[in-house]
Amino acid sequence: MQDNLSDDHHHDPIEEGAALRVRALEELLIAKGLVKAEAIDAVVEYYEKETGPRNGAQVVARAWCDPDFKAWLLKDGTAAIHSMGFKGYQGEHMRVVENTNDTHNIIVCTLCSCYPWPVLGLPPAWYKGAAYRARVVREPRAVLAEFGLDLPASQKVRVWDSTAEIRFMVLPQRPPNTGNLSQAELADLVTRDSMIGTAVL
Amino acid sequence: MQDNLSDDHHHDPIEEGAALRVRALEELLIAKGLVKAEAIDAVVEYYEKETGPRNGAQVVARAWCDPDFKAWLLKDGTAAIHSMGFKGYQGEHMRVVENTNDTHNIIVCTLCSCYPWPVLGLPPAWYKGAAYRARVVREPRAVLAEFGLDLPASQKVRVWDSTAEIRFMVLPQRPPNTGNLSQAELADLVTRDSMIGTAVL
Amino acid sequence: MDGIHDLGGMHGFGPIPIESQDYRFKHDWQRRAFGIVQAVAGNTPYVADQHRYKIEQLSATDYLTLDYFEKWITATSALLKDARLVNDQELATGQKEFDVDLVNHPAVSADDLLSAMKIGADYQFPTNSQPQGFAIGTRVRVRSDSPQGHTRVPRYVRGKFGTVLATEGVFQHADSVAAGQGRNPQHCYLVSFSAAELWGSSVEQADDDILLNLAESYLEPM
Amino acid sequence: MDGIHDLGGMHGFGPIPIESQDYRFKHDWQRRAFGIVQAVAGNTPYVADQHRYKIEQLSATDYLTLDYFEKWITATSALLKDARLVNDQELATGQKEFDVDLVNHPAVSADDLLSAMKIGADYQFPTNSQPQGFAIGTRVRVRSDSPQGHTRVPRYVRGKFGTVLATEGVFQHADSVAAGQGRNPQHCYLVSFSAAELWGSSVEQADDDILLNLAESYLEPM
Repeated sequence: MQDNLSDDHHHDPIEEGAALRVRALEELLIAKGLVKAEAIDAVVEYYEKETGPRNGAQVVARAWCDPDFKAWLLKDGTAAIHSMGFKGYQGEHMRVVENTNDTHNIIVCTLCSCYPWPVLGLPPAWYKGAAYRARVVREPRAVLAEFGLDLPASQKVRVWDSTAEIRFMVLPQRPPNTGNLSQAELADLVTRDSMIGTAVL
Repeated sequence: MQDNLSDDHHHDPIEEGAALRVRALEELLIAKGLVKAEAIDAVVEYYEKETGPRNGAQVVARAWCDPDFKAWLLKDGTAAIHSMGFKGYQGEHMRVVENTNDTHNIIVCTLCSCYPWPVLGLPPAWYKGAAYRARVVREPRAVLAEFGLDLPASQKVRVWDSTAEIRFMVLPQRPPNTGNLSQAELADLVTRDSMIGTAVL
Repeated sequence: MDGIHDLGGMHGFGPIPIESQDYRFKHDWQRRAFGIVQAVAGNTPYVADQHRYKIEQLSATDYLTLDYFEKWITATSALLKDARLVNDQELATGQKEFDVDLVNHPAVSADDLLSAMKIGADYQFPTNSQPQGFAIGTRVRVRSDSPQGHTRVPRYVRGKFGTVLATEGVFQHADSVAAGQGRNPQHCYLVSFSAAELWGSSVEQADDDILLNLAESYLEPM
Repeated sequence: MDGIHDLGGMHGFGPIPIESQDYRFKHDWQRRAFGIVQAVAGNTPYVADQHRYKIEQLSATDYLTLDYFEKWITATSALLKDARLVNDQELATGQKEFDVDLVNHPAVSADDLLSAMKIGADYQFPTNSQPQGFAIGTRVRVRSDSPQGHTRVPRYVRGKFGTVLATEGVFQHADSVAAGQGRNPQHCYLVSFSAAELWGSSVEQADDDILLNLAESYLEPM
């Protein structure tokens, strides 16, 4: 995934312009003493390597295994998730919504790109793009079909548009025939998209 | 105002692309027998030279001079305007709205660029542009101020958005101290913008 | 279709470019484009709402950046293609590749085109041919319907309350015509909305009015 | 602000580019851009709603065509300029032209930045610190207000009727904060809208729901 300016130069002059601009800004801010390069390194590494959907997967697996935790998670998502250490920016206030046979949940931010960073990491580009944001509140079933998920009409869809400080996360249904798996093994089954609501397990 | 491809080439490559494309389409349609160049010539000449705001100005001046005509114009704009020979495409159904000391009218088409061709000719580019269409229904007074027209709060603004087959035209107020002018002289005073509503006389 | 063309009420488009855009044609190719669109409308055939719908389907970026008459030409090219009178290859090169049925699609003469323009398009039906659902003075709400296809209800009045000031008579329905579903004639009303109803506390002056012509099926009783 | 960023419900954006855009960073400069935005937020200072508002003020074409992280950098540059920490010339060249007050705008260390990110931003106030105007179960209408400035009410719920499902507590108000008018704390509600109310007869499935968090001042009683 790493690339550099000369790579950009070969395949996309627009990217090159943005790359030059970011480099100029970083150099300027460092020269002015407003930013430290190692702080940039640290925050990027933190969000690329230390947060991400594995955190959310642990929350989900625990909810599947521990009814009391699940009840707490659905009643006070913020406290239950913070108790596992998954807290911080864009995860200060959490509401967890449970998929059932009757209801399928899906999250979006139509106005920008709000997303629960501490449990899911940073959002994929499609989540931030115009097509997903425009369409999922109007035609969630058509959008889900593009993700390969065809929901029966009997299952209600609830679309959660992240318009304030609360971030949403979907608690997917536990897959069948997983009664013999450990909580850690269950966590390995949980995908990012299942916690966005664009997939089921 | 005439220019050609080599002119375009010097000042605007985007215009050049459009020009080439239009030329290619015209040549194709002529080669296929679907269009005659003289029909294009004729319709352009008609809308540039034979229709235009001088038509609307004659309607306005007559309404100022003839109370019966004015009453008819405001009651059945279509019939009154057609009776003067100003009819045809984009003027099949007309509603004329009268400016008074109490009310100022202004027309727009937020969805595309509907405009009363037989009485006003073809619209200016700003009428078709995003800024006018976006703003005039929300902040007509701010828009009018950009046209140099500051309306008192005591004068109600009515914005007419052309969303169906009916085309609107504003009947401006007769300027003061014009009692001695002939109908033809009065018509000379009537501007296009006064019949759109972005100016007064 | 709730596309970028539905600009009414949007912020972010800056001042009106009055001086720099006080022209009807700036370039001769715009004149030709305008003429082509009029000259083939009758023999393709297409009507204004079909042409508008093609423009609405441009990408939002194209819609905002292409010249007005380039959008017209793009829409007309698409309609000619739909009618199988031209193909992509021809449009790309300007070179004819196949003959068309000129008996059913005859080129219009200059005289006939001018006559047609001077007559106009009659989309009206007898006023008593359809039931009039709303009396003058009635309070109505604009339905929330927002079809994928062409429609003539701007977003900024969707779900809003207004007053019927007049009926304009019975007309073909733009949504139906653009969708190729027939003329579906119905009453068209003049509906008045207060600026306060449309823009709330951010209104410029609360008692100003905005008036639109809206078809019967766009409205519901309050 | 009813800008192009308010995309909910718009037509014309095509299929979701799932496969081609299933990445968080595609280029290293995007990583650096992300990091810069986080690293200077605290010492500039600015909060998310100010950053969002700068992005909303991009031209519609830029909004739709620029890379996501280029938009972020553009917004951050504008906020740094507003704070008089950089000027246009510096942004254009990347060359420093003047010194800034580093006592009041100290560069954050890696450790302090990570700590701050792990703590997050607290925009909440005690729940009983403000009156709660709407009880759970109440039917409400979203106000028509559509300010020129930043707001967190999408157009697609404007004027629509919904049901209060929960209160989320008291938070600072995004509109006020972005406008530099103080924190204006108020209750934030979870409001449910039926798909039928939002999209009318063009709805995909009438009894699906759309849920939003909306501030007290965005709502009025039914």
